[in-house]
Amino acid sequence: MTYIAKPKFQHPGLPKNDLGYTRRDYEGKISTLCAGCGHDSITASIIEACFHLSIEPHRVAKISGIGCSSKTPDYFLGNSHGFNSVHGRMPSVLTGANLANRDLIYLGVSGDGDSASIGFGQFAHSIRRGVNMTYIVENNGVYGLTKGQFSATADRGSKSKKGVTNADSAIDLVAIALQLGATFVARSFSGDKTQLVPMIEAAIKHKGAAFIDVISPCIAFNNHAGSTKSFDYVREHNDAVNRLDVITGREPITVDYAPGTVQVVEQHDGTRLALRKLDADYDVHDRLAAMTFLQKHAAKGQVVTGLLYVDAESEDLHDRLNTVDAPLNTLAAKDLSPGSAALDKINASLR
Amino acid sequence: MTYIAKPKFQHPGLPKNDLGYTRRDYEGKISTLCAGCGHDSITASIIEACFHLSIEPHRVAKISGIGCSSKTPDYFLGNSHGFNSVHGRMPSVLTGANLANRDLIYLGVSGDGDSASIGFGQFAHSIRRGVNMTYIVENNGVYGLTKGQFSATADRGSKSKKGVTNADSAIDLVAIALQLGATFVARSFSGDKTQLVPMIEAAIKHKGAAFIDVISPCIAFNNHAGSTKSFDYVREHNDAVNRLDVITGREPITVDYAPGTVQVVEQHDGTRLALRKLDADYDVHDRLAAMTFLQKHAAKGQVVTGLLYVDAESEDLHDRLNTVDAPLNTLAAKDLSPGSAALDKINASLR
Amino acid sequence: MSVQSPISSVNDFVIRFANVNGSGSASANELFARSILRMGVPVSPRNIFPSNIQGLPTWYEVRVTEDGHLGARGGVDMMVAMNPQTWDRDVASIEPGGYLFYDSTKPIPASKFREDITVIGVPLTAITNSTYTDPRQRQLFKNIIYLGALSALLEIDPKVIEQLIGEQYKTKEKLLASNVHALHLGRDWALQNLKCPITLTVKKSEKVGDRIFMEGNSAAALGAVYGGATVCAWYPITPSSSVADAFTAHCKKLRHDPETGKAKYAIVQGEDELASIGIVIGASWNGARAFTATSGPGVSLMQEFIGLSYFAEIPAVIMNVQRAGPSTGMPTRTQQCDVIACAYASHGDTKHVLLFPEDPAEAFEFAAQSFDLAERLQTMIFLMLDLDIGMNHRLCRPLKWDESREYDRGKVMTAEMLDDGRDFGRYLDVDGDGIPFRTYPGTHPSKGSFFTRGTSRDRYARYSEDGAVYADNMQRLLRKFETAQDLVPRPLQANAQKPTKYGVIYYGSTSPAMDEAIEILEKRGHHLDRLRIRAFPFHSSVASFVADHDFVYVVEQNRDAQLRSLIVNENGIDPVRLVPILHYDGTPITARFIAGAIGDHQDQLKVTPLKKVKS
Amino acid sequence: MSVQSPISSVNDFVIRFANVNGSGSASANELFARSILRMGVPVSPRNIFPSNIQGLPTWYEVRVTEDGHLGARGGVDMMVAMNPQTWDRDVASIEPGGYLFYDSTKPIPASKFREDITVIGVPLTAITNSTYTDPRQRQLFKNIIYLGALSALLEIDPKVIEQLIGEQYKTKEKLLASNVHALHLGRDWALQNLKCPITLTVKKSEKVGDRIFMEGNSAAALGAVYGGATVCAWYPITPSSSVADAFTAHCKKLRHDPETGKAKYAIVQGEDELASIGIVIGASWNGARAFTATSGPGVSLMQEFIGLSYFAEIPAVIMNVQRAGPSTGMPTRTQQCDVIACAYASHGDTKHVLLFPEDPAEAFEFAAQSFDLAERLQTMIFLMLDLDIGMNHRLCRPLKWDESREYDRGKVMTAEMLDDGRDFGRYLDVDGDGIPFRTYPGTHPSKGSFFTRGTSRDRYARYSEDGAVYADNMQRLLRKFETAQDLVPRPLQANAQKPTKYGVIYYGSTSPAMDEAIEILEKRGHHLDRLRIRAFPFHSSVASFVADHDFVYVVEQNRDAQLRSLIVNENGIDPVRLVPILHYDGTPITARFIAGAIGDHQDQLKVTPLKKVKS
Ligand SMILES: Cc1ncc(C[n+]2csc(CCOP(=O)(O)OP(=O)(O)O)c2C)c(N)n1
Ligand SMILES: Cc1ncc(C[n+]2csc(CCOP(=O)(O)OP(=O)(O)O)c2C)c(N)n1
Ligand code: SF4
Ligand code: SF4
Ligand SMILES: [Mg+2]
Ligand SMILES: [Mg+2]
Repeated sequence: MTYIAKPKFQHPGLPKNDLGYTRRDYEGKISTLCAGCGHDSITASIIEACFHLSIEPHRVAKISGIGCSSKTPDYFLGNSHGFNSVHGRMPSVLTGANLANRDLIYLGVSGDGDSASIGFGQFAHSIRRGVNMTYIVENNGVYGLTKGQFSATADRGSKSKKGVTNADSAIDLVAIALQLGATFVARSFSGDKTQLVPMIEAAIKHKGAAFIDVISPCIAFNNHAGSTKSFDYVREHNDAVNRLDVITGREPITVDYAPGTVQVVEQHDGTRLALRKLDADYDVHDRLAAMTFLQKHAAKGQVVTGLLYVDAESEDLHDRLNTVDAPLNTLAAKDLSPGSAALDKINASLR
Repeated sequence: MTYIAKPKFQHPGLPKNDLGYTRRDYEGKISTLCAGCGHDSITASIIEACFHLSIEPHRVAKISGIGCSSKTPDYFLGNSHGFNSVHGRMPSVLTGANLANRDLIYLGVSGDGDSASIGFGQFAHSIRRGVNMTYIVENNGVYGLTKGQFSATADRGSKSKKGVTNADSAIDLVAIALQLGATFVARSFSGDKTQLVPMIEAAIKHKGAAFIDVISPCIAFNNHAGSTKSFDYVREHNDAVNRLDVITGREPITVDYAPGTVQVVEQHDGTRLALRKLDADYDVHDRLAAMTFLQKHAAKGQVVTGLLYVDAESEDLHDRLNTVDAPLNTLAAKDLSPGSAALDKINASLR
Repeated sequence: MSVQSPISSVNDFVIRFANVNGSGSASANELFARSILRMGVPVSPRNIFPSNIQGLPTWYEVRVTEDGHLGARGGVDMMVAMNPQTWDRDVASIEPGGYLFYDSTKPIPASKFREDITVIGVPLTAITNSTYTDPRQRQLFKNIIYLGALSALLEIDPKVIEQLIGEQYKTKEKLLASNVHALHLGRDWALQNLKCPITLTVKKSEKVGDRIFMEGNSAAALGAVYGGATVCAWYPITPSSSVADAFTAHCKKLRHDPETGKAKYAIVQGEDELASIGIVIGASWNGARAFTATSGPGVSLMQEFIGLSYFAEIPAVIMNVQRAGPSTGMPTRTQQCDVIACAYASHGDTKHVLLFPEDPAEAFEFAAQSFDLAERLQTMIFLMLDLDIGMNHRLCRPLKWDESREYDRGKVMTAEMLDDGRDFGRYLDVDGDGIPFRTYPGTHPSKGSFFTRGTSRDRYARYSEDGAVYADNMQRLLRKFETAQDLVPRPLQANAQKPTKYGVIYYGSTSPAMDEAIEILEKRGHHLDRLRIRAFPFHSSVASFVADHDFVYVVEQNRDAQLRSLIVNENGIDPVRLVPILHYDGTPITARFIAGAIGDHQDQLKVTPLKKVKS
Repeated sequence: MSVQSPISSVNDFVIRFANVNGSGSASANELFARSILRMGVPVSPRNIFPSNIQGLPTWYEVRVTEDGHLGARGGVDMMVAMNPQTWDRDVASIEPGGYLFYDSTKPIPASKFREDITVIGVPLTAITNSTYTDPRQRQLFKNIIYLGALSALLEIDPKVIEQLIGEQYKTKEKLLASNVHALHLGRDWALQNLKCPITLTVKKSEKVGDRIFMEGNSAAALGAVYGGATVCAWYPITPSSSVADAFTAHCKKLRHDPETGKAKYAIVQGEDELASIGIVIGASWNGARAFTATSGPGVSLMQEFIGLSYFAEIPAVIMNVQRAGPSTGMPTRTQQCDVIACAYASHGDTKHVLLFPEDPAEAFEFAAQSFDLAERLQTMIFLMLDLDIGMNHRLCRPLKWDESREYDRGKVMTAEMLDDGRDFGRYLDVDGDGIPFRTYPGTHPSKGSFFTRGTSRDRYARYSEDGAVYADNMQRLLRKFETAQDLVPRPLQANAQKPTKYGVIYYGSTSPAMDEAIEILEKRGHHLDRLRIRAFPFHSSVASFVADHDFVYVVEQNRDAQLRSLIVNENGIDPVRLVPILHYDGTPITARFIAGAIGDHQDQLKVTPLKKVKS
């Protein structure tokens, strides 16, 4: 963190995206997180992904809970509305926001304490409901903002900075998301922008509940030996199943892939996900296999990353509720009030 | 339910268990549930299991949340203390009770609304912590007490009595319990006492978090065609992986089992679980295989029952916390107050 | 029969049905009430049901009241004792000179009756079983048979009942016929075997007028439909679940796009109350009108979010259908016991707006208005219903809707306004009323966005931990609350026939009992001016009303005189001037209770010097 | 230098360190405070820190106060300005005639200083960098270097500092030496280059006496250890987390069985506040002494369980370390703003016991006592701490423990008593004090068991939805609450030197500022009797105190005059007699503020007729 105000001036030569925006247009306030915090890298990846997708910056709603991670929406997309709500309740707030206006893009940012401890119920139920959102957990295995207590994603047997060993079983949010019917499930590492950026893009383009668990080391409280969420540990144990390219335009896939190494997934809006397989047997459409794969590798201490599961035919909560196309928040009295004649009928039926 | 008071008189010829108690000594108040409610059968199985295990009836603490299911602890073990606490919070109340006195047996009774909806977080975290308890969910897929709304265990696509189709993904508590590190995981059916009774016995004898999901049809609101929690549906789709015999004494296993068909598990206190395999390949010690098996069968619409996983080497929260052997609630001032000399030292260190 | 002469009354008595729940009696009993209504005679029915599903005692009480006294009266003039479990209690509760109606199929020992009542036995089981064989049919038709018998005894027009049955089974010819048959089975038996009518009778009248008969929960839900609520998130809890049920039903009928069939609303059953209120807050933040319905335990769970609504200034509506507390309390009993819990909900310095409808008509109006208020004030609005008006049918004036009414969406800055160069500070008090402007997410590419948080920020929603900035904001919130005083429904005053030094304040479902109590008190020579409070914060007329009287009684259905505390606390009134009249056993308050308590106090006043009166 | 003559004072000034958090300044600053203390001069330090981990402004303020005024004073006599981010603000906050101490390595334009203060530049970075190369070392030792310089300027005995460093690094020889070295680097530079001492100096004194220097949270945790708490369940939240941290640390030292090494306690970090309080309630129900520590948002989330504790009569202790609300509020700022939220916590009619310790010593005592009270009264006890006393070191009397003290486990029926044929009704008021007997689970094979519920039940804990039974129980709970009045710590009264018609009520961390304000007011000619409230429900002496005075000021650190509301509401006092004095910007209240507000009001009183005074 630095206290020098960011200059407003934009270099005219900065690269622009399809809508004519530069990366700067996707930035937010200056981060107040610790220098080197993994969360700041995720912020950078979100900015990159939105820039690359040519999203209108103000058409995103950024919603978070409470924690260092949940502060980050203030640090990207400065022209979007953000909501730093209450601890563990981002999913419900996001669900409501989504119901009010189906036309915005919903980005839910949370921490592992926020989503796996206090918010485990809301995490689970928002996913079950198929809320159309990109749900990112910035997972550092600790409560950063309250100074380093274990969260529920801390692995059993891992050690805190103070030397305490965690005795409780860890919650693997990816495994749970798969179990609960998420239609897009991925894991990445804050230190791996090449993997993370297209993953966020793909999630944004996904219709339904897209969940990304991003291991994001906490420099201040969980980056020591004995931690399984440190930069070193994750780098050493990272096992990526695939690499992703997101192709949004109509143009054919031009990148050359060796035959049999790529799985192409077309999502609702035509976006194609080109998945370069790193693990030859891995099929992103097989939920059960994904779960088994995860378990097996977790047992070996490996951190499986990549796009782990995607259902291209997914539907979202609006589909399930059969809501009108117009955002509910645009409907006026004439659309909503059934009028006095209808009321007279109701009165008559109540006599 | 009948309003005729239960006669106090006990027939002298009633069978007695090792402690000299009859089944009557394990009964409670008269049920006020609907005639035919699945929960009443579970009550009967609990009574049977406790009788059979020769548990001292008053050495059990019965803890529940709120719901029809959560009312049942009033209907068994009338000489035990019971606590019908608040909706969805049985697990935390039980955890606290267990910490206060490690010498009692803890029976947590909950509903699917209680544990999978409002209480999903507490369910998960009590299991992660390895609280020594028998956690029974009386799972009918609906909120009985509030008149038949879907709960989170209702299967996607199943129909309510009013004809509404459930659009949300179901939560399979057994799958989640496995995922979260429960050391004893089982499923049964309220209509199958032969399966359920020994399962409860085994769970009580288990050290650590023992979870039993009991499908328990709601006669009033979820026993129609289109429901996947009706008596008919469960009978038709029940796929039992094994049958259990619990052997508590020191005597050798006398029952004759065909070779290779039985897996014997010895728990901490010497209790042996003899598992007659119905599915030849099923190994109760393989958590990962259990999860895969479950998923596969669930995908086929089957309801897998039986003892699905057990870790005979399990430890409990007291082990993890290294608490003294004496129940904490028996410690007096002399055990707990460090005394004035120690305080003087502390004062000195603060100058 | 009895020495006591039987109570004799036309169109003014209380009849109570004692049943077992799950036995199908509810619809027969409701038919009974409706048939009297159709004869033009006001009735006020109340369901007294247990917190379980089947097999426990339940009662249905109908007050037949030509004079239109819709409050609970207390006492029973005729008991229809269908539940052996509660026989003794039920028989004991009959007023001297009252009637006991029972199933005489099995002989009941004489000791089980009373001398001072008239006993009417009808062999209901025998009649039923001789006609029906199917057990479920037997159970259901027995209820219709007693209804038939009662129609003969009380002179209820059978045509009216037949017509109601006809409306109910419009498309189910067969059911219609068999119900009518059962009705006459009972009716004919009574006409042939009993002295009909008895001294309690129903006579056609014109007193119902154009009034409608509706449950408050359904009315509130309809108010939400008319008021433009598009998002409803809820979690089942008695006695509020029927708000969401009704909202669903109303929306299904009234809120689908005729062309596409699509829904102009979204209803989500949350996984708990925290999720429900979170969804509501998220939706409201994003510019939709949203609400939840809950009861005490839900309000407790929502406290953190309620504080967020207050501080981050997010509009939201909670319909709190109050039941007896504290804790789980008595879920199927009524109280007004969450006044403090809602008014000062959440930790820290907070105050919230409460609306107190008296009946379904007002529940409808206030529900619709609550969304205007929530958006105008950008804060939480509590619609304070209770089980008594929420889950019982109550006669009330017909619902009205002004066709030209637009929603007041409050201060929302649009893209145009931003482009016009209007200064946007999310927490800037531009008009001196404490209410700032907000923008909806997605409004403008480069202006008007802000970061919402429940924590430290300045007038421009920028993060700040500065003490002065914080205090400034907290003071503005107080100003906003003052503004609310003049926006919420005003108290209604009704003066005694003679000038008086005494007043009474009351609110919500207490209304009909209060009106009736005033009549009783006037007969006893006690005159009181009345003020019905309809909202918190209190309009200045509340303080004036208190100032204008020596003593003011505050009638409430809770133990701790919660509204009285609010009046004292918010208006700086000497508590000694406010005499609490408290009813809190979970039954609806009665005119008898109020008149008794106030009357006794007034009588005492005459002998006790002012100073010594203990509040 | 300055035209203004420099402030001159021995042992009575305020020095403030402006730093960046995460820079390691905290321990150097604490060393500074401790060294003065070791010289026998009372100090009162306060940490003003942001709600983040690293890189934002943080301040450490030390009031050096021979007279023992431990409240915040307001104003700064010397600013140690180490944070360029806040330079302007920091410089502006210095009292005229005060000192500015800064790092003069880089030149700073003259416009950045003030004319009316004395500026002392020390090239800290230059000194540091010329000695150390490792960046972390540079960061840490710079702090020690300024400490050294200050010791020269203020005449702090370097031996004392060395000794403190020695105690800190007892086993770390090398660190010890290098710290001492850094200290002298700074000290020597100052002695050689500056005029030492300045006009603010520290002189050895005897005023500290045997007092100890402790944080309230740690003291409360130690109270829980002595009070016999065996189960602690908590969830991290500022400013309460250090209660659990301290309980853990104390228990590790004091509560392991010497033979087996096993723990005579169980501490669980819950997954949230609902779990924490659930664990506490479960443990207490089962006969252990249990507590949680939390802050506002946690209290909000616990509301439902708090109602259960009230109604099902489960003992429990919540230590609420208050921070600025509402909503997330300002987590690192102090207030007394949860008084209402705790006193009337949960829906329905509820009332809870609150204890208000003034300092760490009382936090220790009340914490220990809270478990006796919880078990005696079988209800929730709130220990109302706040950030100011919870997270700051405060000088206080040494902690005391009576060796013979036994725990009051309240009314617990044992197996023996049951066998003796004692009638056990869980909710039976056997002694007229409203407190029933309970049994622990597992007590007796056939007697004394009962089913606990938060809902309808009779005196024998049998299910009942009967109105009379319900009301009877609710009345007993009121009786129990009356009993509590005489069991909780009494208010302490201190009378003015002259008889006076005016009084002041205050509580908790306001104490030292109040005491000092009284002195100021007396100098101004205003005499006030003081009553320090230490608990709710209020002892009868509170009402008498108000009755004995024309006006009573109620000094609080919240916006809505929450304690005043409780006094009015529970004691039926005319609110006009209680004048609220409210401080709520998140900073600790000061004597200057109190004396100013009360003084102004008193001055006005002399001209304004009594009636017109608006509260
Ligand atoms: C109801 C409530 N309880 C506790 C807190 C205190 N709190 C703030 S952030 C936090 C933990 C955040 O951890 P995590 O979500 O992992 O985020 P991180 O800081 O690690 O990114 C807690 C417990 C709170 N704000 N609200
Ligand atoms: C906080 C809270 N919310 C809602 C309720 C209302 N409620 C009582 S029981 C119940 C659902 C019970 O469902 P389940 O646990 O499945 O039990 P079942 O009745 O089906 O056995 C609900 C929502 C409550 N008691 N408390
Ligand atoms: S404490 Fe940890 S999570 Fe928080 S900002 Fe610092 S490094 Fe990041
Ligand atoms: S409603 Fe359903 S769950 Fe409840 S008692 Fe009846 S059958 Fe059982
Ligand atoms: Mg974290
Ligand atoms: Mg259920």
